[in-house]
Amino acid sequence: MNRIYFDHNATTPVLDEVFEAMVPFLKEQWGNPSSIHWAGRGTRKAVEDARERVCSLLNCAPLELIFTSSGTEGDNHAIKGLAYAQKNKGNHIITTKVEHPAVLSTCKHLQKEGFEVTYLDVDKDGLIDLEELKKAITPKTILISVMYANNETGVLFPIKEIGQIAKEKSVAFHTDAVQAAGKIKIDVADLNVDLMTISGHKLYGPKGIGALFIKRGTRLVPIIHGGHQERNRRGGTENVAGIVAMGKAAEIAMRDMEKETEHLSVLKARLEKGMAERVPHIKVNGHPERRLPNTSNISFEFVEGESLLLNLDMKGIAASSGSACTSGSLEPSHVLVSMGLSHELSHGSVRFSLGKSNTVEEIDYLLEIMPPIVERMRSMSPLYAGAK
Amino acid sequence: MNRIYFDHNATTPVLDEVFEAMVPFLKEQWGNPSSIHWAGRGTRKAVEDARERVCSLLNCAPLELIFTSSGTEGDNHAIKGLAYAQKNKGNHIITTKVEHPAVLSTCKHLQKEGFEVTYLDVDKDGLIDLEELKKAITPKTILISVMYANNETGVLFPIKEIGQIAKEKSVAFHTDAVQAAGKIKIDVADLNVDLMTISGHKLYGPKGIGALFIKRGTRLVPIIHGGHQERNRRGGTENVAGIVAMGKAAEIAMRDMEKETEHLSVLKARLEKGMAERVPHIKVNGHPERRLPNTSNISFEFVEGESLLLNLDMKGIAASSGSACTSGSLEPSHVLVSMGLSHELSHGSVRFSLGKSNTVEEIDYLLEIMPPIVERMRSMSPLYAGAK
Amino acid sequence: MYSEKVMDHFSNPRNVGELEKPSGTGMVGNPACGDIMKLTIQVEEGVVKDVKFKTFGCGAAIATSSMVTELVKGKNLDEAEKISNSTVAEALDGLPPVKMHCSNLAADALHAAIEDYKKKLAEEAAAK
Amino acid sequence: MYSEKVMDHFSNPRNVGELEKPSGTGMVGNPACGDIMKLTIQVEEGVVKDVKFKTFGCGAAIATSSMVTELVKGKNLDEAEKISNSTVAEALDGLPPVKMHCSNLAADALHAAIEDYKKKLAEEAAAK
Ligand SMILES: Cc1ncc(COP(=O)(O)O)c(C=O)c1O
Ligand SMILES: Cc1ncc(COP(=O)(O)O)c(C=O)c1O
Repeated sequence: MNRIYFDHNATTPVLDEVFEAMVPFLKEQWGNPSSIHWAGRGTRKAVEDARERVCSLLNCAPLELIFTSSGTEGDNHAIKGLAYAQKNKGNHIITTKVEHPAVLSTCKHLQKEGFEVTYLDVDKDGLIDLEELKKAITPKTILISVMYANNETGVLFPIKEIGQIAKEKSVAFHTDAVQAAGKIKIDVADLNVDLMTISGHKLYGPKGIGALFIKRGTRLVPIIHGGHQERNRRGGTENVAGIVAMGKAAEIAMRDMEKETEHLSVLKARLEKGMAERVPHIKVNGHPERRLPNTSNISFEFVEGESLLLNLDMKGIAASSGSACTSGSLEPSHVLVSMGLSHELSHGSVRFSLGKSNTVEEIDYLLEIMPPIVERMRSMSPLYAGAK
Repeated sequence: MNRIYFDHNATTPVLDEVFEAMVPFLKEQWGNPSSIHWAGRGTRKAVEDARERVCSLLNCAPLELIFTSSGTEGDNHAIKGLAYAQKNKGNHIITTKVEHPAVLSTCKHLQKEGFEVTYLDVDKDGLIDLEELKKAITPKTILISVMYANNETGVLFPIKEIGQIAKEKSVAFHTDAVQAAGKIKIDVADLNVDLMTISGHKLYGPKGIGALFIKRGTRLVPIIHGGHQERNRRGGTENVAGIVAMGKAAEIAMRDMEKETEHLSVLKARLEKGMAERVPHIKVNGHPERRLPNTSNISFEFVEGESLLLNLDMKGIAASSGSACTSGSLEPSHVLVSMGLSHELSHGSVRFSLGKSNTVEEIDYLLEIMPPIVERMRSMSPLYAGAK
Repeated sequence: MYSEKVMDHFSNPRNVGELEKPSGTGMVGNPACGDIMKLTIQVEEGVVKDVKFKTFGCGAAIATSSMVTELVKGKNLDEAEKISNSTVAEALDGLPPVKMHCSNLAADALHAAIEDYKKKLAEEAAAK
Repeated sequence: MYSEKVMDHFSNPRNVGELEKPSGTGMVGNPACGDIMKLTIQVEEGVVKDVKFKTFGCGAAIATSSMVTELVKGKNLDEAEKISNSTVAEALDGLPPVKMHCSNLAADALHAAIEDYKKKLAEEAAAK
């Protein structure tokens, strides 16, 4: 069976070039970067070279970037680290209702510790109201955390405008750019962002590596205390192979970005147009334009998402319903519910997230098999009868 | 030039078998273990298989083990997680003066937050006094954290006895077993340990992966909040390749342990005996028997450790002075100073930590080149003149 | 994630549909949970002669619905009432832990349908 | 970590030893820091004619000691006093940041030796 992968927002394959780049650091160059002897010297250099590559992707200075073990760790480090560092200044944090669990769970944890958190609503397009954001800021506000691109819908938030507001009010601004990095151009120098989280396995690097941009002068309380690594900002022997891989992945993302954006946009348009033509009663979720080039979140009325996914999987197609990280849960997507979708529509959504290797043929295959699958599942649905 | 690696406590090479085991999870099986489609199913199974392997090494149940990104993260998670979870019960933690920075920095951080920490002294052999430990326990004591094996000297702590004391007093017990795991037999079921940290790159796995044993019923506040991974105990997409590698490394460590212990003990005895015969004014640090089979920490009077290391490095020999993690620092080893060594002797120490691939010939080469190096450096030392 | 039996019932569900003139109808679940099941039964002389289901829900929901229709067909009402959600889950060689609750309500739907049938019987008897 | 120049001076240190009858002796550093330097100088007609060092310390400590002896040889005292720790570090193409402090005190040792020489001169003059 042909295997087609439309779940790049869950994770991406490791590119061959990336794999090749990391192999030497698993085979011959396995030294500890902190060692002063021959075994350590090469790996220290490799780590710093990789750091420069990732910095190029974000346009920041090497001193402003630390490596983490995941996007989730980065989000925790940024949010808790800032909250603890500034707790004497205030205890109020502003975020949105549609953040990734890495941000939401962290904020919920901080609430237990006495921090107050405002979760901004989103409109039907999945966007926040900047006036509401402004109104939410109080003298006690120390941090705004708004994601760059939503993982479920691909909706892009106005990061530059939010940064401007944060700057005017002298509030620190963190953005979870895990889904944006590598997919669209990011320039922290232009954005008034103080903290930005990214993750390796969403940009064709391996799992278990991420990075956090920490603008010069931003003080964070570390969440992993230990040795002097990462200039005392994160203890622990560096994941050298992972870091090198992330550097390579960042370099490739930069190199191929324009071409990829074009490629993905064409595929996505074909998918959405084709689906609308072939399957009645569907709804593409999220703002029509302000979305990542690769993400299509579609609700299929009257049917439940997981059963669609199982049907797709039986035909070799990998997609997801809600975020991969919550797919073990039965809750409807908090993102779609926040956008005002009914529970049925939220449960009936499928996220197609495209990537480098996807082709027009694959999209066409999906468009061919989807109508009968949806039709069959609808014929089994007690909700459908009434609608016909 | 022949390269000889005597720095296995800093990090170990990745074994070929381990590398081979992880390759598929970087090349074909890169799916997210949380995904329900074809791409995710295999990786979920691989993660759980690896977990069982690591559990076999420690003799615990799969539910009792989570994967982390390093030994340092594990130490932070165990200590902060327990402290925060039990802060209503008490605010007192007991540890030792000779812990790794991962434990010491974490404890120092907790002191800033209002926890009280007792740092137990060690004697000249590097061991704590169990009576002192007992006396240090108060009704406010919630955690004892004592390392299994010291990274600098290899000194082995009486974990079973400490666990017994902790159990009698109903205090949680954490042990940093990063240097012990894979080198000596560990059986948590026999030890009364509640929390145990281990790290992949110290047992011939890659950097960036570790594990934490959490005894059934021990509640910790997570340090990385996020998705439902690791049963809500640690968020973040799993480092699948790293986890698989750690599983393989654990399996090999179990398989080869007896043979390795024998091999290393022979080499270590040869090294220490030969060095004593050839170089005057030296001192082997740490308890004569209660030490890891692979670690020899030797002070060379009148000379400074780093300059010895540089000389060894020029001959292709990698060793270290103090711990690799603090080698960027100019402080004398806190471990040796705590054992009562003078500053000169602490600065003049070299740690030879042996491993699988080391040979008798390599030891003999070291024994051949060391005397002239030490002699030359002593001839340059203003401290030596008086001693002759 | 799912057993082979679950996948079999999911891909080839038995007794899909709705009886035209059912003796009883059971509808359980709610959209928030993501599962809604509608079961219609045909009872003759105290025996479940026919049964059909319609389900909005995940793989587990559909498979349990299908399985319960197989289990109940031909059983008398006493036996039918003894079928529980765990009977169904067991017949499917188990369900993932996360699916044990919300999506495992096919037996509830069956019991609701039987109740409905009994209520109708009682009403008919009262009307006579 | 270290520049080639540092490694050169470390592996082939210049002017190691102790002058038998030095005009001045400087000893700086302390064991806690891990660096102790002893510099002996021979001054003739206001010029540093000879100089030797002994150092207990890391690579940087030994290389800076060696470098300062090279820099100072043949210089008059005025010039010698102008040699600073950063002059030495620069002459070695720089030192790792962590080594800039503790291990970079060769110029201090030199200044201590010159001071010692001047003190002796003054004492001799006073004794006359
Ligand atoms: C005793 C001990 N604990 C903790 C650590 C930290 O482990 P990692 O390097 O995996 O963070 C080390 C290694 O440096 C160690 O030797
Ligand atoms: C928006 C967003 N933030 C954070 C994360 C967490 O990243 P990681 O899986 O590397 O922990 C993800 C991915 O799951 C994500 O999509």
